[in-house]
Amino acid sequence: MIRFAAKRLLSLILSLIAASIVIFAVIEVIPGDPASFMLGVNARADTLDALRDQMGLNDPLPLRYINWIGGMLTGDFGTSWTYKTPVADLINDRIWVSLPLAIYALLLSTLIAFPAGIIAASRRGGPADISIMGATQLGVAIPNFWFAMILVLVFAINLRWFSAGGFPGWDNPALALKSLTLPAIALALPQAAILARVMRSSLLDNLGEDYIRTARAKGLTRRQALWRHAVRNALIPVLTIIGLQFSFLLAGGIIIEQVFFLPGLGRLIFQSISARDLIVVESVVMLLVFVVIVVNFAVDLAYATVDPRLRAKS
Amino acid sequence: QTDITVAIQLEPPNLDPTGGAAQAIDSVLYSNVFEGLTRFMADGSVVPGLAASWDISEDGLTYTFTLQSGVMFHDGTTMDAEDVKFSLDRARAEDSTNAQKGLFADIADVTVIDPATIAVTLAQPNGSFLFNMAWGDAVIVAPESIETIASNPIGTGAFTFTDWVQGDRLELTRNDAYWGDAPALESATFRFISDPTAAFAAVMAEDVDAFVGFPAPENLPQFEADPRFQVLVGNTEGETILSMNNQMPPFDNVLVRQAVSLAIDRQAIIDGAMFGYGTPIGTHFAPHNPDYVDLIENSSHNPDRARELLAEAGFADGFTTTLKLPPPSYARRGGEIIAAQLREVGITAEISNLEWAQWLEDVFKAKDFGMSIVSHTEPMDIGIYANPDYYFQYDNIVFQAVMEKLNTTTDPDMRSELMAAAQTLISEDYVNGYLFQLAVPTVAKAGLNGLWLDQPTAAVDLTGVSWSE
Amino acid sequence: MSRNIALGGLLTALFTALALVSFLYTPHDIQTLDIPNKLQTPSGTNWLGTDHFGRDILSMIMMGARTSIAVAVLAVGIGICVGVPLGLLAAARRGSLLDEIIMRGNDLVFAFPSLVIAILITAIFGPSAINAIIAIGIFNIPVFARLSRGAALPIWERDFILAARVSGKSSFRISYEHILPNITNLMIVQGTIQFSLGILAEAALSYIGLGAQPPTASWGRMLADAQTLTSIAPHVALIPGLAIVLMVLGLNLLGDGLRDLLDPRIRRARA
Amino acid sequence: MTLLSITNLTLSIGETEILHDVDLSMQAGEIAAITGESGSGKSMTALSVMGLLPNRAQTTGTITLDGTDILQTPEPEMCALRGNTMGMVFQEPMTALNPVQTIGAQVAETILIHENTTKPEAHKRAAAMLQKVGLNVPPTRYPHELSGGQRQRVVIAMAIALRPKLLIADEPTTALDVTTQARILDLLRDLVREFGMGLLIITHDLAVVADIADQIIVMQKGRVVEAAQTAQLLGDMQHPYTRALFAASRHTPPIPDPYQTHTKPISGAISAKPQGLVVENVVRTYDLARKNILGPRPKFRALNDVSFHIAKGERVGLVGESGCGKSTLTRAILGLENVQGGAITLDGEPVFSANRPNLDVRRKMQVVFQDPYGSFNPRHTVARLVSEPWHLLDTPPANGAEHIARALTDVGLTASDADKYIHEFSGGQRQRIAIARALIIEPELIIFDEAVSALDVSVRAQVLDLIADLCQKRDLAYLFISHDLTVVRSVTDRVLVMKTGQIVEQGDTETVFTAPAHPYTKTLLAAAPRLPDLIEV
Ligand SMILES: Nc1ncnc2c1ncn2[C@@H]1O[C@H](COP(=O)(O)OP(=O)(O)OP(=O)(O)O)[C@@H](O)[C@H]1O
Ligand SMILES: Nc1ncnc2c1ncn2[C@@H]1O[C@H](COP(=O)(O)OP(=O)(O)OP(=O)(O)O)[C@@H](O)[C@H]1O
Ligand SMILES: [Mg+2]
Ligand SMILES: [Mg+2]
Repeated sequence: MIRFAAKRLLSLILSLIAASIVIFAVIEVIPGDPASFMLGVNARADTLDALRDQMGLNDPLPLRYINWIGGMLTGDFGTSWTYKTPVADLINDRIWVSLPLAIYALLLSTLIAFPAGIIAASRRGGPADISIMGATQLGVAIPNFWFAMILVLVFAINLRWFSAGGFPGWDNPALALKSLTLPAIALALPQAAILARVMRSSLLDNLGEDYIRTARAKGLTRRQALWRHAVRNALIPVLTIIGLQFSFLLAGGIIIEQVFFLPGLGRLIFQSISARDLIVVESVVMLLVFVVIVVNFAVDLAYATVDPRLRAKS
Repeated sequence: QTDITVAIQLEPPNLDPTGGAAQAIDSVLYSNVFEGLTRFMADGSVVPGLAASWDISEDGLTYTFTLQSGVMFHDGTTMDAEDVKFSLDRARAEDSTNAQKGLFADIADVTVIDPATIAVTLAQPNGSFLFNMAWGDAVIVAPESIETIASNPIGTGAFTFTDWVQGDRLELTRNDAYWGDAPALESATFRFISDPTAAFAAVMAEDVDAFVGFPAPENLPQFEADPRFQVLVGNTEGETILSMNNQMPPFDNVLVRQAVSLAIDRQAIIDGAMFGYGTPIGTHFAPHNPDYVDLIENSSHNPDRARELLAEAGFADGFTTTLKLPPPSYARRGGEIIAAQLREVGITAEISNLEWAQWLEDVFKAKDFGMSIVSHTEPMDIGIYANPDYYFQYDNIVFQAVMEKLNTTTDPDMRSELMAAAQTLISEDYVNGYLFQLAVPTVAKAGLNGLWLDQPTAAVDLTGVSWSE
Repeated sequence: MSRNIALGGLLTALFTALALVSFLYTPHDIQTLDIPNKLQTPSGTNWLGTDHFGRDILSMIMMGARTSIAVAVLAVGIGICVGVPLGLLAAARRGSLLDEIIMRGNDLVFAFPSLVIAILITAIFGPSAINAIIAIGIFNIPVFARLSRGAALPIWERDFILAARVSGKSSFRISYEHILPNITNLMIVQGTIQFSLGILAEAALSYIGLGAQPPTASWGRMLADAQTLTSIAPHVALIPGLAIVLMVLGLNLLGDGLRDLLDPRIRRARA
Repeated sequence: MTLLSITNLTLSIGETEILHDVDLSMQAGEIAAITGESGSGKSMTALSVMGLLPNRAQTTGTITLDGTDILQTPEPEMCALRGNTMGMVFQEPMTALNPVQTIGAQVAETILIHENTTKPEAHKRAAAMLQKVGLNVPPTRYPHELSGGQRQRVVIAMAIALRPKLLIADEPTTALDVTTQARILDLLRDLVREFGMGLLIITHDLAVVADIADQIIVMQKGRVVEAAQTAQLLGDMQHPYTRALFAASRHTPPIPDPYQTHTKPISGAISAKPQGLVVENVVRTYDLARKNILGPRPKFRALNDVSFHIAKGERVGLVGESGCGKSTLTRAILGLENVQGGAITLDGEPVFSANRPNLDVRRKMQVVFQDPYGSFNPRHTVARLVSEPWHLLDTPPANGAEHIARALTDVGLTASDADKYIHEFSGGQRQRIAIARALIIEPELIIFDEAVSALDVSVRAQVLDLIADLCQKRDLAYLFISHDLTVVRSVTDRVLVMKTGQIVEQGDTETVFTAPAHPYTKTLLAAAPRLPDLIEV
């Protein structure tokens, strides 16, 4: 197990290095001069150059890469070119919107998907299965931004149960959660649909396995065999999807954060891209990639805990 | 109720009005947190600010300001002539990053006479010096707080800055030590909502008390019909133009520019892009300005004539060019409409939508464009036509001479005449397609008083805002 | 099962037909604007009403179908044309350094948040349908590479591959002659699914203004243009939204149906 | 006392009737064996007793187990019976266990489900039961850490943990080695005697049946065609199908005598180049995963100093247990993989040279694989499949269709089969096609790698006859690999015995079989079940 973890850790670090090089290389390609953006339409050339120097834009590339990585390792993500505040502070502010939102949405999606998938699989072909599968087809097909628009229209504008957007901060947790509810639903439903489908098909795969027949021959009821044997084994692929979804939810909220004007990471990155605030883009993308890679690592470890075969394979 | 939540579209990238160009900085901080020697009023007039009064020397070169007494910065330090000198010198310094350095270009010297008096000497007479000093870029800052001004603005205004949650909101509280009349509001929150749908939802759900510069004109009739809300549609200094690259063929040919101007139907653009909000213009000048000359007739819609002109210019079969559009909806929607109208006369305009950063890079700096649409929101900015390096690259010695003259003229009648001449020149040269004066719709809850109707400068001045009982 | 194919095929065929017909005929010209006639509700002349520029929504939907389908097909095409050969190569050289590099490369692409990268790409190279295709296509590559490698590996273990090797065929020839035909079903099924994801992705990119540029019609941009009009003219926002949902639904049903039809053993998890 | 009685059991799934009027009865303490060819309904009968039929199954008739009418018993009570009164062991030990639970927990589950005991208590009893079935590994192991035979013991422990009255075993040893099979069968027999339970064993291996069963039940196409006490049935078979089945099992193909065939075995230095296949001191190692990240990769020797030769026209058998390296050897001979030591030559030419297979040599060799389903690309026509080895020739023969037709008729198919696809053929026909493919370039040497192991007895007999027939007609040398000693004995002149990568004994087939020299050969022969010599029918 430790060897397995160590091996995965090594590949994690290699991935991170590769990713950071790719990110840095891509970001350097972006045309557009942050200095001229910051100073605006009527800025003069000498002013621009002064600012560029001040921002370190005139340094050679490798030096800039090393500075960037070195800074990140010590928690210094640099200073935002537009906000002029430390990027670390920006990320710290935003992550407290995006992270709870992602967790909230993931919880919702899991809470919906698990029962739905299990019911559908255990009543395969029945009316419950058919209607759940129909609902998931719709869930997958509806663009989440459109769904978000409809949610706002119904629950914020017409019924006025929720605010239309924005985030009041964590001073009042109940209020904060309330303001994250509509976005979480908009994010969660399509994910829940996908998850329910994966859960169902994974369960069906496992229900068709020989060891389920063995369990039944031992005297387990259908339900016992489902819960004690199939569900746990079915969780393995479901875990991957949950891992992927978490990363997606953390970053993929961009459009949803836009619709609900939430000050989250997604909107930060969107604004930073339009503002050519490359240092923020770099850092946030790196952070997201870091999260994805670490989540994958965690999923791998979780796999190995759930499935002893993987531990042995390494 | 003594608090207010005001939404605006754009978030300031930082909070230093003397170091950044973004209008949003002024929207939030102008007059609320920072003040200058003079200031704009809601009607665009320039009145005393931190300077209680001033004397102008005979030759028009020396301005001696007497400062308000008892003015303190929010950090408790006093505001005196040294601070004014610091601010002006900093703005005009060699390495200054002030976005409007030109405002200070004529200043030759700043001398502190005593803590309450300061003299500013100009290199040449400048008719708009007091006007210039009212700009947000010319506010008075203190050397003690200048290091952190971008994130912690310390000014002299009626509100102090308390908190900024980047990407979401900025909070102000009343400054109890304010030197002037105390504002009615105790606290104010600015929220930044750029997405039109979100803006509509936020107002409808009453998440915000007012939205200044509401981005979706199509929703205004609904608010007007709703007794919960009031809608104020004011003027801005924003001349929205279809800019053309005057150095790039075929736009270097005045016939082509005229053809383009005649091919476009302003009213359709105002109706289609702005849902009827906006005043048509025929030159680069704000219609509400007393010196405005109505020159719309020069470029009234006439596609047949436009085709003739094109043929005359040697483009009987039309031509293909680019139309690069920045993000605001007037540009994006207007661009689609203009492209369709130009197609009618045989011109193919290939649209590309750009983010502001890209627009600045491609269009403004590199001048790599055929046409673009943008609103020029700086007050009284016809002077840009005198700069041949300005992005649309209009180079006319006659016009430049007129502007030169205007800058050194202080006699009001003479100035009016010169300004009329300037307006006519650029109108008849069809430098750009002049579309409309941008309207700023403000949607507010009924019962809210004192918001500015017009936008002589980008500012959401809350000092006079109050709730009726 | 066949119900899935029937309904999915019908919807897909409907939108494909709309897209194809739009080359020859649309009820109205969407190039010319008729602003006084804007935001009309459905009527005899404009079956689905008009948008904020007075354009015929049905014609816009037809032209939009063309864009959506073209973008999605090309993006999936990129994914297949690059991903499948990569996957087959990795499978043919399984266990080698090359395999490792290809698979780690895939993982790396997967680690990037796709929407963010798509935004970044369009931000770098300017928004356009072509760049949207590239942005979506890039993320299709690892999907097909991984899938085809995964599907090819067990086939490599089959005896008929050994028989082909005994006949002296090279691993490239075997990949092309034996492996590829045996994974096409799977690729078709996955292709349908990626196709539907491509439609959604195009809509999302266009919705934030980074997809096809005007005057090219696009469902996502129709939605974006209409979103402030939901309370004035709901049909303007509803119709493109429904078009997206129905097209994606159709493709997914078709994909599911094909999966059941072509290979009941594939019950690959959908992500 | 009658333990189990099935009367008039008819079973249909959907529209198809699968079992027709099945009658069967067995006593407590008795071992009854159901046999019959694949698809005859053996498993369905067993599953009916367990009440574990597929969802759409419809049954009529009665099944009485120890006085309980199974078909009338509601599901909850069936659950109480399963594992408690009756237990079942399935064929595939590799997949029958939940991979993510320890073996101890899985055995304990049987106890916990039915009895009101504490967990530790159940685990203690489970451990004891694992001991009982002769499994000497800790109960905390996971299934993947065990060999096939060990896993089958776990499954048995699970099934008998509560000492059921009836144990059903569906092909419990088919997936196992002969030696392991013998041990498992011994175990089952001992348990039956000890616990006094009834054992219903399903197997298509008649030797096993004859060896273990008290009563034999023969099924064909969903019917019981014959059922009798073993001695009685072996002595006097009533039904022609039964007779055919036993005849096929004991079938010896008419292989011509080696010294009557066309070529003589090589005699040392007649020619400068050695003729035929020569395998000299071959070593094949596999790299295993690193034990620690920076350490060297450990090696596994799958072939260890293997030497033998096959002369032209010689028919050599290779026997050995699963995993001993037979397939590895096949791949090495075919030059599909390089070897780490030694040399393999055919007619003096190396099979693998300069990092690539030597195609000139390959032209003289072909192979027939075990799996008649997996050896063909399902998307190609038979003509294309059969002609695939022509890829080895510089120019395919001009009259290709004729060659293909001849190859097909040679193996007993018709020329018109060339346009069909592989799914249109039965398992036996597929194996004929495989042989046709091997013959099409007229190789000197054919390798049969478990080529008949997957076939039903009757089909196997036909394929063996075909091989014998081809030997009559051609100058054919082959290496016949199988774990089935009887078959090897019947078709080879010389035999090699392989154990963990080494040839432990080789010699004349009859000599090795009658007087084995190596202890391992002896064990192997002892373990192989043999059909008793019967009165000729
Ligand atoms: N789930 C099912 N649905 C429909 N038909 C089935 C199903 N399972 C088995 N059958 C059919 O029932 C018949 C009997 O199958 P069964 O598994 O009992 O054969 P068997 O004698 O055990 O064969 P083998 O020796 O190959 O295991 C076969 O024709 C098979 O095709
Ligand atoms: N690619 C490989 N890497 C590592 N070990 C391998 C590999 N292939 C085979 N082995 C090991 O080599 C040994 C011989 O394998 P081989 O497949 O030749 O056995 P076999 O005698 O053909 O068995 P069977 O009768 O089951 O087909 C086995 O222990 C197997 O686990
Ligand atoms: Mg202006
Ligand atoms: Mg069976």
